[in-house]
Amino acid sequence: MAGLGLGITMIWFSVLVLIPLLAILIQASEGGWQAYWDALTSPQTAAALRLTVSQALLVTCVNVVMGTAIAWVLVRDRFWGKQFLEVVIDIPFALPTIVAGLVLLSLYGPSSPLGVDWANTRIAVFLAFLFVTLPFVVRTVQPVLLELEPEVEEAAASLGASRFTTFRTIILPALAPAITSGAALSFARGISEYGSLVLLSGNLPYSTEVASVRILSYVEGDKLTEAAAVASILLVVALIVIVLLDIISRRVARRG
Amino acid sequence: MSIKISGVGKRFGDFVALSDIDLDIPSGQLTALLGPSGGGKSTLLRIIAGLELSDTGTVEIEGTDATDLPAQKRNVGFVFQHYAAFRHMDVAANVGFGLKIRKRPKKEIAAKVDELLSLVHLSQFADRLPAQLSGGQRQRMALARALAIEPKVLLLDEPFGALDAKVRKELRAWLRRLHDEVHVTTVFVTHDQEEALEVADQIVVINNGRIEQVGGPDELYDAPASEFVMSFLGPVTLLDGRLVRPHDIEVVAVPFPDSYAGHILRFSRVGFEVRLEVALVDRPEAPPVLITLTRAEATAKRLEEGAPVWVKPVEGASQIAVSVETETVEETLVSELAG
Amino acid sequence: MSIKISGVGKRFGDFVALSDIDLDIPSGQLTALLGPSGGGKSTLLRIIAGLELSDTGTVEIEGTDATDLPAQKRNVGFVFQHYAAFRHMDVAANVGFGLKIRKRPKKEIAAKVDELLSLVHLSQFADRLPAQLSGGQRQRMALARALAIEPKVLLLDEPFGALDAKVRKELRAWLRRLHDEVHVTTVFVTHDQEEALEVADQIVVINNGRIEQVGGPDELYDAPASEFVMSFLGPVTLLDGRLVRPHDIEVVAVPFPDSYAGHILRFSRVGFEVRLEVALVDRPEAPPVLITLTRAEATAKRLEEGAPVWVKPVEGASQIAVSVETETVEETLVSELAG
Amino acid sequence: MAEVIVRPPTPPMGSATPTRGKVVTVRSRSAFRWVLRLIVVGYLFFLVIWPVALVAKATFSRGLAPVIDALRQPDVIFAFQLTLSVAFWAVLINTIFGVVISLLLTRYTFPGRRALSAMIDVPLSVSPIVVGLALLLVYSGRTGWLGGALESAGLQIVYAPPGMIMATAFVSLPLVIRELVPVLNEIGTDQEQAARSLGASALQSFARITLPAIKWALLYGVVLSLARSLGEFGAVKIVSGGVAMRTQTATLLVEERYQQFGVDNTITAYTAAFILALIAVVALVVVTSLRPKTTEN
Amino acid sequence: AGLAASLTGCVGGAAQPASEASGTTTLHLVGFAVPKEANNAIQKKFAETPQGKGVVWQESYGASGDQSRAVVNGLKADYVNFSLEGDVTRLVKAGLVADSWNSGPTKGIVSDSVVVIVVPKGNPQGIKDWADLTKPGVKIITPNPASSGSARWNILAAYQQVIANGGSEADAKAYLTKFFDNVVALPGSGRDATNAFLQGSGNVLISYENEAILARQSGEDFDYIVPDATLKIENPGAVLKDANPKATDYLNFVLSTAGQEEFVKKGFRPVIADTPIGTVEGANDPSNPFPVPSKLFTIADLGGWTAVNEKFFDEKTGVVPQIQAATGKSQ
Ligand SMILES: Nc1ncnc2c1ncn2[C@@H]1O[C@H](COP(=O)(O)OP(=O)(O)OP(=O)(O)O)[C@@H](O)[C@H]1O
Ligand SMILES: Nc1ncnc2c1ncn2[C@@H]1O[C@H](COP(=O)(O)OP(=O)(O)OP(=O)(O)O)[C@@H](O)[C@H]1O
Ligand SMILES: [Mg+2]
Ligand SMILES: [Mg+2]
Ligand SMILES: O=S(=O)([O-])[O-]
Repeated sequence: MAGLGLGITMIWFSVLVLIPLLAILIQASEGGWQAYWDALTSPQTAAALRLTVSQALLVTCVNVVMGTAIAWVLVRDRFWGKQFLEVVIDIPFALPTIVAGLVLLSLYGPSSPLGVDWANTRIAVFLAFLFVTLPFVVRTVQPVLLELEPEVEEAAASLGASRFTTFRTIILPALAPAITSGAALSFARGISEYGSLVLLSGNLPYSTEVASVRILSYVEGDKLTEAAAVASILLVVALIVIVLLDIISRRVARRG
Repeated sequence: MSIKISGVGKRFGDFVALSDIDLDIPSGQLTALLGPSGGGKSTLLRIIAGLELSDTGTVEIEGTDATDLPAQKRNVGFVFQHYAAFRHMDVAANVGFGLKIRKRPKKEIAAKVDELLSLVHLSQFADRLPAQLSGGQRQRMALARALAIEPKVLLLDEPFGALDAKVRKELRAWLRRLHDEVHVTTVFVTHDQEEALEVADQIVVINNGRIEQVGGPDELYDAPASEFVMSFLGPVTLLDGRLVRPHDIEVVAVPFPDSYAGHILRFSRVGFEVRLEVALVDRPEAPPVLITLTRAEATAKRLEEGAPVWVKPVEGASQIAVSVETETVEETLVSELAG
Repeated sequence: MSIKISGVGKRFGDFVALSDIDLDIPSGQLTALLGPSGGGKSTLLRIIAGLELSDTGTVEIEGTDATDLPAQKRNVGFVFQHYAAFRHMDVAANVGFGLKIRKRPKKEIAAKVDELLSLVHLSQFADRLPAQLSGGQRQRMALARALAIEPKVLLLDEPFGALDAKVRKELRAWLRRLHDEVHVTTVFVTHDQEEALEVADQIVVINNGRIEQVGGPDELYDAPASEFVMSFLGPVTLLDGRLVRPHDIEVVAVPFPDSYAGHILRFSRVGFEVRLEVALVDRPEAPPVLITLTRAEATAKRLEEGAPVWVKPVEGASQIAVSVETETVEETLVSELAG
Repeated sequence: MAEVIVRPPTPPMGSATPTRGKVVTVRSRSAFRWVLRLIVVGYLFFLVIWPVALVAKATFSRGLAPVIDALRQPDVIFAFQLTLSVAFWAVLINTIFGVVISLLLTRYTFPGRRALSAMIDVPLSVSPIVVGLALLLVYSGRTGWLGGALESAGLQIVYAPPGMIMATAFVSLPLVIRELVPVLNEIGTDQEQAARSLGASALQSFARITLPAIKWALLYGVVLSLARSLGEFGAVKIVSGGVAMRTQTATLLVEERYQQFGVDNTITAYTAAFILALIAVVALVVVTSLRPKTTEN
Repeated sequence: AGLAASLTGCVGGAAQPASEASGTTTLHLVGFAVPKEANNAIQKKFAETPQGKGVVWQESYGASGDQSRAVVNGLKADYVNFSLEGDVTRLVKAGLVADSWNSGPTKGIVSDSVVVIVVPKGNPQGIKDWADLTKPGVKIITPNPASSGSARWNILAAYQQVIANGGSEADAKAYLTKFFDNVVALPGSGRDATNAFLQGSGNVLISYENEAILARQSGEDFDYIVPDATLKIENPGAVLKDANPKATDYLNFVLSTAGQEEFVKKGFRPVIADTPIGTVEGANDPSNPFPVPSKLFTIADLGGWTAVNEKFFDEKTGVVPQIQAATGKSQ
């Protein structure tokens, strides 16, 4: 019974995920290390990778802070309209990514009612990442916060800890694994984002061009090997950051 | 370091959890708050700790008014039923937390932690995480943590409630010994009368948000102020309209003056004890009278199932006439079983 | 409907949880599996239920080999320590589950559920969800659920372990009465010796994956086969290199033949009992001897703290010479406290 | 944080004193709480609420009539039908395999379990572009590793619904599993074992005990999957070929119409986007509001 | 296969076109997005001819390169209409299109246009020619030559006009460098660029004449300038080897004056010299919609696509990536 389930599952998982990803790696390795080297040393690609990774990291940092704050407010605070905010958190997830770009363009583009024009700048890339990754930290932290026993906080208070100390030494370490897992998701989503940037970023090489667009350019130039190389570099970066975040979270969780 | 509680009341919405509590908790002693679930014990303890605010009344600790002091300024150690361990810190860090908050030098903290861990017999577990401890060990860690800040008062909310019977018994004796060593004013909540009787210097019986009786263990056991206190402090049985303890009933195989005739319905032995259920001749409808005696006595008196016996409360036995009707107690027992 | 276990062994990886267990569980009786945590009690019970497969040996239920039968075909009722209530079903649906699986007609199910709910005093709670019940009620629901399929055998894994002391005591008596009504072969796991002594017809003491002793409660209490069984079945104290029960020690204020001289270190009263700690003159280094007697006796003998006394085991007291050295027991006690 | 204690000057006896509540949560933190609330609401307002409102306004800028007209166009209707059926199949497949994988991960031990568990999240970190590319490399009819064989067996994957379903299933694969695994771990195996001991078969125990216990988590995972599936753009774009009235989904239609000149096309694009988001949000809202707040213990 | 069939059936069922009905032929058109309206108009006219009777179309439009690759990967096509010759060559290499596809009188080209400069209504910057684009304050939008092959027309026009005006290659490179200094956005495709401009980004758009005319026909309001020196855009069309014979009929119709007239109406310049040119709505001067630039050069003047791609767009050595690197880093 379990064996059969396992068999079918693994076949499907291979057909859907493993074989196609393997195909990417093989395609990338067709050019040997040279392809990787070229992709990495092509200044334009390197710039795109730098931009993508740095913006994704920046956005992840913002999400760690704001996502935790939002989760906190949603769980511990009580005010009129809170239910509405719950829905708002889900909107970026529910919106088709191409529409996400449209949405941001309307407030931060050339015809912005705020009088700013951040389209085709790095701020636009930052905003797009911020928008599409909004739910991740919030939604991973929320349930953990809900389950945190108030007794533990009371224990800290009775031992003389102020609210801030309690937060720093007791609550934050307890939330750390959830925050990290949300951060990892948000980073992974960030570096792989494409749809929301189509209308927003302007794709200026060395300035606002992200890795996904770079991959697309390689595809367009019939350079599948280079495209696959960049794609697999992105995968590796995602994995490295996820592992790093995990290590940091363990540190935080232990140190307190 | 006594605690003086005057006129404390607390409501949750419409529900009165505590009404007009006056209580003096003597310095350096071990006081038990004893009572049934929902009686308001935890609420009172939390008000003393500053984890809850009373609606009315004042709390004085050591002669200074603490009514409006936040928890972290009361210098009160609090131990929670479910330990409230800081899961991500090892045992030593848990115990040292309060001192670290106070920015004591590292050396001092380490020394204090060592001292406390050996006091609670956890020295070899200093580096473990709470998850790697047994329940009893966790509870002792929580105690050490509370003691580390050298509190004026130590408050324990059902400290052994989450532990199993054997461990609970061990920790009980250990708590008593610990208190004799440290001598800090201690208040602990329990709903286990044996625990209160065994450990406490003074027992406060709380029911329905009110204090039923305050006194030493013997005082409460020997002279309960009410049916409630009597039946809560230990097993009781009904003999001729009065509540008596099963240990306080004399049973003999031959008639003797002022005794009630009956026969043994059920004879059961549990370790060194023998428990009898005796049906009285005069009151065949009433529930059987429960009697407890030692195995030695039972053997000596040659009691056995079905045999005719005569029973009578011993002299000096605490007895309370049941207020309304004999049925009441029976109902209480049944409903307790169902509840 | 007896259960016959022959040569059953079970490992988890390298760890031997059970080794070569042979055991006959008599039909229609209440058998307790008693032992310390990690001893292998649950593992044995789960092997009987078919929830775990043994590595070696066979299990016969009612004379037919059940070793390879899956759980759902053994017709065995199992009650879990933490109830394992079906949270999304009301009480009646929980109890009727096994019958519904068996596709019994609705009317029959309803009738059976009614009958069982009244048996376990839960008739008025039929429509509640488990979350709305107290622990004791949940446990009784779990019992009714297990009984509904009219199992040949009823297995209970620490049925009252998660309940608090008072409720546990009540349910204990109730379980005994229930068994006397239903008379199904019942095996229950416990690590509380009082529970085993009070409820069981036969007790199986298990430690470290091996059976230490099998017998009736009196048999085990009066004639323990080993130090381990003796100290596990009730309190023990060390008197002149022998384990004796604190109740089995006679204490007198004047010297008498073959007695040991000493003085009362600590006198404490708990309800109707008095507990003494006596330091012996000859062995000032040894831990004090513990003695328990009734309050009446203590009063009669005018015992008080500091007074000189003479002590001796009563005649017929079960005693066991400590195998290696007096230290062993002390160590055991300390390590038990620490563990 | 101000530790100011406001206590009414000795309330007259008998008068109703306001409940002071829990110290730690009310008294010392109200200023801090207000600041935090303000920051969070402001952040969400500028990042999500206002921009979305602007687009909603643009959708209805010419009233309801053009919106309704847009929805009457046959290729819009077709695109939605196609989107819904692709999403349906992708979600169905993800649900079934999500449940099976979750059960395998939580209820069985087998070699490679940790690896599988680690691989589950990979699809979340793969760019949709790469997903499309990867599927093309393997399944495209002329050039893919397996595509030719499958095509000659009569099964066209890429540029046909099966490929679109695969792309959609790929990107939303982890969502159901991420919801189920923690719940399955939390409910433990006690209830399932109890059911087995009461005579239930494995399937019965799953259907009657496990499924009801995980149903809200499952439903939430399904709705998340649905939301993600409805909105998927990049990967589907690559494997669908975007043939109007044949493989053009609603998101592809949004892009196409947005690119066409003229207000009508723009409104059609906005309307389709609006409807897509609406379906997803409504599904999420309904499920979150129906879902019991805490799992009762 | 059964399952797959039912999947396909279920999903596609809603819109099974009437093509299966008797007497009709389904033709698959795969093309780049820009001439969609023109193609639709031609199809309508074609249906009125005897050969075109009963032809039903299934069309897919997108970026030219994407579409070409999709056909190689197996997207069903009978007739393709791309922006660049190279996109057809790719199909030739894959064996899908006959070698002789460009041997006809038009060399496989089905429509022409020119590169133009689009400015906001009223031309506030006073842009008249290429030279004005390098002034400070000019913000240029042009599609990304890397991700959209067809965007390369624009860059090449900007480069070659310097040479057409007598400049050296070094002058041309210098010009292009200044040009890129003023580029503010490189959207993914020509249409994305137009939309970004219409949304308000930038103040100059490099686009195609037909694109500008179509947008103005659709009600967009801006001006465009046909520079004196500019590049002629040539869009190829081809029939696949295993296509339905009707596809060849269609290609022939496209290359007839009747077909070319429809291109003209949508703003394209005809490839057949004697195509009647009426008034074209949306053109600067509807009655003279296609002014002939004094210096009109073609891709052949630059050496053909193979050479051009090598010289200008190679990742490492190409002129454009190098200029982009220089300007990008300085930003
Ligand atoms: N925060 C609260 N909101 C509403 N009611 C509460 C709150 N805290 C306690 N109560 C109610 O007040 C009453 C007393 O509660 P308290 O916790 O003091 O009882 P207790 O004596 O400690 O009982 P237990 O032995 O079950 O812990 C109970 O009926 C409880 O339901
Ligand atoms: N699935 C398992 N994998 C590994 N070890 C196990 C497993 N189940 C039980 N054990 C080990 O087998 C030993 C016996 O376990 P068992 O649960 O039978 O003990 P027990 O007597 O019921 O103890 P307790 O009173 O604590 O429930 C323990 O040391 C336990 O750690
Ligand atoms: Mg309480
Ligand atoms: Mg067990
Ligand atoms: O490829 S485009 O013509 O759409 O730029």
